[in-house]
Amino acid sequence: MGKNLAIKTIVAIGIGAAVFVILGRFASIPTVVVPNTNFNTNYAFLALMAVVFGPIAGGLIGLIGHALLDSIMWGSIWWSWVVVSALVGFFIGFAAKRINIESGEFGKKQIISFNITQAIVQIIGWGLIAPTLDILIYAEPANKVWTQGIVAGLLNIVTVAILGTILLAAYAKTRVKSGSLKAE
Amino acid sequence: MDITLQDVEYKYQINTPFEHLAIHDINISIPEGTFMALIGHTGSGKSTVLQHLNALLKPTKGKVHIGDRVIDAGKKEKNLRPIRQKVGIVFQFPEHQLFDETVEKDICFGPMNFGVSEEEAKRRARELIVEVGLPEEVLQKSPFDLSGGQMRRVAIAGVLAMEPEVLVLDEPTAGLDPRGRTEIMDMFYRLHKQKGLSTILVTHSMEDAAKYADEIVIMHRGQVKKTADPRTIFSNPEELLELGLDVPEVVKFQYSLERKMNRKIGKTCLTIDELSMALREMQVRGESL
Amino acid sequence: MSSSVISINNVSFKYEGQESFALSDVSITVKEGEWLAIVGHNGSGKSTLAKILNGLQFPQNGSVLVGDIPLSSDSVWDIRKLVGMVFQNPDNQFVGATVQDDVAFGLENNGVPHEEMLPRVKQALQHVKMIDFLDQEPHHLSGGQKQRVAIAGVIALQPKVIILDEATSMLDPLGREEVIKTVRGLKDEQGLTVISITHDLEEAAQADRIVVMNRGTVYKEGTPDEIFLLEEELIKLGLDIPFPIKMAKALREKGFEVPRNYLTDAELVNELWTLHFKM
Amino acid sequence: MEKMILGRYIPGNSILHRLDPRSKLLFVFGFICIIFLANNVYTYSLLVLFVGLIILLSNINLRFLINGLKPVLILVIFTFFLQIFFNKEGSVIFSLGFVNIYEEGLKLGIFISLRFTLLVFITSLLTLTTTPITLTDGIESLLNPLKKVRFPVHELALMMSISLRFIPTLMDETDKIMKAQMARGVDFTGGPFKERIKSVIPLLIPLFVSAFKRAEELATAMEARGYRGGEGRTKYRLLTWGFPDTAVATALILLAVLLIFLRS
Ligand SMILES: Nc1ncnc2c1ncn2[C@@H]1O[C@H](COP(=O)(O)OP(=O)(O)OP(=O)(O)O)[C@@H](O)[C@H]1O
Ligand SMILES: Nc1ncnc2c1ncn2[C@@H]1O[C@H](COP(=O)(O)OP(=O)(O)OP(=O)(O)O)[C@@H](O)[C@H]1O
Ligand SMILES: [Mg+2]
Ligand SMILES: [Mg+2]
Repeated sequence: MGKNLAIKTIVAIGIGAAVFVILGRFASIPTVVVPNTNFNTNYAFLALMAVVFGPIAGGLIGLIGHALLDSIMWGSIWWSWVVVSALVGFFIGFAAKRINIESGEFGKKQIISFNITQAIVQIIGWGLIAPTLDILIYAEPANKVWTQGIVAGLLNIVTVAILGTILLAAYAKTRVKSGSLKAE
Repeated sequence: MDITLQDVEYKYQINTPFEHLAIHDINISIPEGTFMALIGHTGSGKSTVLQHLNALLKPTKGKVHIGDRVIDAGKKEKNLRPIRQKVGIVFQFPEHQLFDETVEKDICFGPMNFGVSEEEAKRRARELIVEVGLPEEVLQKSPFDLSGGQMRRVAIAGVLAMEPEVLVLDEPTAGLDPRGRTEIMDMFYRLHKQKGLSTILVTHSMEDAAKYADEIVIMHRGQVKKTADPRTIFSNPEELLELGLDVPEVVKFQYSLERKMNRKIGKTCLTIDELSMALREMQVRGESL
Repeated sequence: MSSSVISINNVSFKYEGQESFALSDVSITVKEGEWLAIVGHNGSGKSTLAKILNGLQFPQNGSVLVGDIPLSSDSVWDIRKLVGMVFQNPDNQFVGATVQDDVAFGLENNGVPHEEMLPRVKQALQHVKMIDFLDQEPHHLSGGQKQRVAIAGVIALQPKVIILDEATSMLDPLGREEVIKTVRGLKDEQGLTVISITHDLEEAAQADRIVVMNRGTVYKEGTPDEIFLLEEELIKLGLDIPFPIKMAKALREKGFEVPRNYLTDAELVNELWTLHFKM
Repeated sequence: MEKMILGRYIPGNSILHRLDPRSKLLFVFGFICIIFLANNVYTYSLLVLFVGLIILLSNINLRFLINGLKPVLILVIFTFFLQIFFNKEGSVIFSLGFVNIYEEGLKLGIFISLRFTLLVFITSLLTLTTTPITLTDGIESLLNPLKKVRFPVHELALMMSISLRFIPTLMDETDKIMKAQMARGVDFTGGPFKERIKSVIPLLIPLFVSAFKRAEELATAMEARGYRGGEGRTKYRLLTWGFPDTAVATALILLAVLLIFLRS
């Protein structure tokens, strides 16, 4: 895979990770119901990038973005969740190969397919993998991490379902008429 | 609607190690119907002042009177929407704020946020798209399919659609080609005259400041250095050059001619016509011999 | 000033999926050591031309010769060493984390040995007067400073030609002046050839030669004196004319005798003085 | 919007600051592994002593470190009480009505909270004494052997540095877009949930468009400057492994041996 990464993809991943950090830092919508939980808009962005640039980009944006976000916000990195962000990006990108967003078509079928994918990927990621890693790496108490994982997972699924879908639909529209987003 | 800034100070990131005093002791009064230009070099605090005009920033000291509202340092303000509607801001590179599916929806976004009906908003969009110099067909296109200059016009229409009473412009023509620049500035001037819009323009172009403004405010290191009408401001080129600012080409020309002739032509001329006329008069009076 | 560094012969280019040609049948010769200004309305093909000179796009028809190397996918890396580019947006071309890292980026790409890199980075930064900012991060620099770092990044590679694609259009007047002064200095000291794409007519007036582009073709080519004789024609093309020419025109209308056009204030002032106001 | 401190690096010239990033990274990684060896009073005391010494060497104000601990403090306390209430081994040492606190529970509670705190301290020290870009260099250099299995090490490092480079730029951009939309009547801070979701769209789309455009322009600029992947590239920044770095590695091994010796 080494040499096959085009400059454009490398740059898109770098800048994508930066956007992931900024959204995570400044554009989280707190849920009123459960204190200290957020709708993380950055996962909607991650889903979009994964669909547009593919699984490798999705995985790396999740990995680098989340690791940077952690180290900027807390000074240390919570690896178990970083790994899951990477997996979520990767698998959404992987499954989205069938959506073919570049064709400009993003109708009911694609919306359903996208949302089923993201829901499955995220519930496994946040509900299963993250807690397991937490227990393994940090020796955290089990019942706590499961609840945490499932709440976070559900929130992210909802966020991606609403915002991710809107973003993808908007992106698809720009693909129909002209060749690129660039309008100079 | 009158706007007055009274002893305004603003510190970015106040009470942190990164606290930064951007402007202080600012007193500016903008009576209804004024065309005011704000000049000053990079970092002098122009944009910071602008953002006080519709309460995007609240002063850390002093008061801002906007119509009958008072934004007072330290007091919590609720419901700023009416202010935001009455004072429209066109930011630098406003095309970066476009986001909606079609040009029409994007123009309607502002007014509809302020409770205008969809129908009325669409009517305004149709009217304004022509006003900013684009064909009506553009309304149904995606804003991202337009050229940079066209996007700029759409974004401007989006601000005008809120029907503000005061229009604030932060370098609205940066990056355009000469023709685009003149067209857009002429449009703002027309609106100012026709609708009596108060207009506050931040610009690096001394030509524009001289051509359009009734009053010029010079900012320097976060303070107001001088406030006066264009002729007064530009009749002292040395002072401006000292502040790292320019003067209009005509003024510069007159200045070097005067130095060459070693005498004054009379008043400071702000347009080519004025200057050539003054020179003609001088010649007729036989001062040239 | 005689031999040519770049010659473009009958070049045509069309972007993929686009109907019209962005460039059609363009031929231009750039002489060694000259300052060539390219002007033209938005979308006239200036940036496309610049990209072709640097091998970022390949023409569908025609040929490009840099020095004596014909542009091809094999020679493109050598050509990029000879032809450096500075782009419009200062933020979107700064690659390194600090000033010195950014200047070194081009050297690293070209496999310059470490020991050689250190002096070359320092020298380049000295030339653009940014040596005191070695460890600064880009977001602490002004637009003009970032553009000067970009220029340092280009000259560190010791190119023959530097292309400025509207490199000053996002800067304030002071920043603009800094950048132009820097490039002028480099041109004089090192015999660099400069191709400057610009909307700024005052800047174009200072060039040795001007090429006016219109809808993908070369509309006219000549010295500033020749080009600004076009007056009204230029305005029709969406361009402008420099102040001294406008002033001379107004004076003529008022009945002054101004025999020819001048490109600088000083010349016109002198002329007026000698012809009309000398006592 | 506040400006954030990237990577929370605090400039300084302590021994820790001057160490090669590779030795620091290896140390942190090794420390995370061997911390799990500790399981009694002796081993934990040893660790506390060791970390205390490092903090002294770093010349970093303790306040910064404690600040770094704040976000995870709730977690630490929570873990502590969980252990206390749910671990029912050993003898009861304390009884509060119907809640009994057992010896083992208290011990484990203290140990685990301690482990947590030490981990946070050590990782914080790394980011506090190393600039993000040096850290990136270190990671690239450490991962270098992976190039043999065609893992894109250089590309990964490049992505990280582009990311770090663009965070401040994009943050300013976010601020500008938010202000522009606020001027058009968007309220980002309050309102019911549905409104808030709706309010993010006018922020997200322009941000995405801009990121996309930047990516395109940056890629073009990099290509114009002769970038063609990691092959044949030389490096401007060289890392030098010195005596102190070897000393750090030795200290870590010594610590591991001592821990194995002292653990029960
Ligand atoms: N978000 C911010 N955080 C901290 N400091 C800021 C911020 N925005 C501006 N400043 C600082 O405040 C001062 C005034 O900035 P301002 O943007 O008002 O200047 P300006 O006159 O508009 O400049 P320009 O001509 O470059 O637009 C500058 O020193 C600037 O660095
Ligand atoms: N990446 C692209 N894909 C498709 N068409 C493009 C692309 N870039 C430019 N064009 C088209 O090619 C033509 C020439 O564009 P170019 O950017 O060279 O003009 P320019 O003279 O540099 O304009 P400006 O003054 O706005 O920078 C235009 O019609 C433009 O729409
Ligand atoms: Mg400003
Ligand atoms: Mg261009």
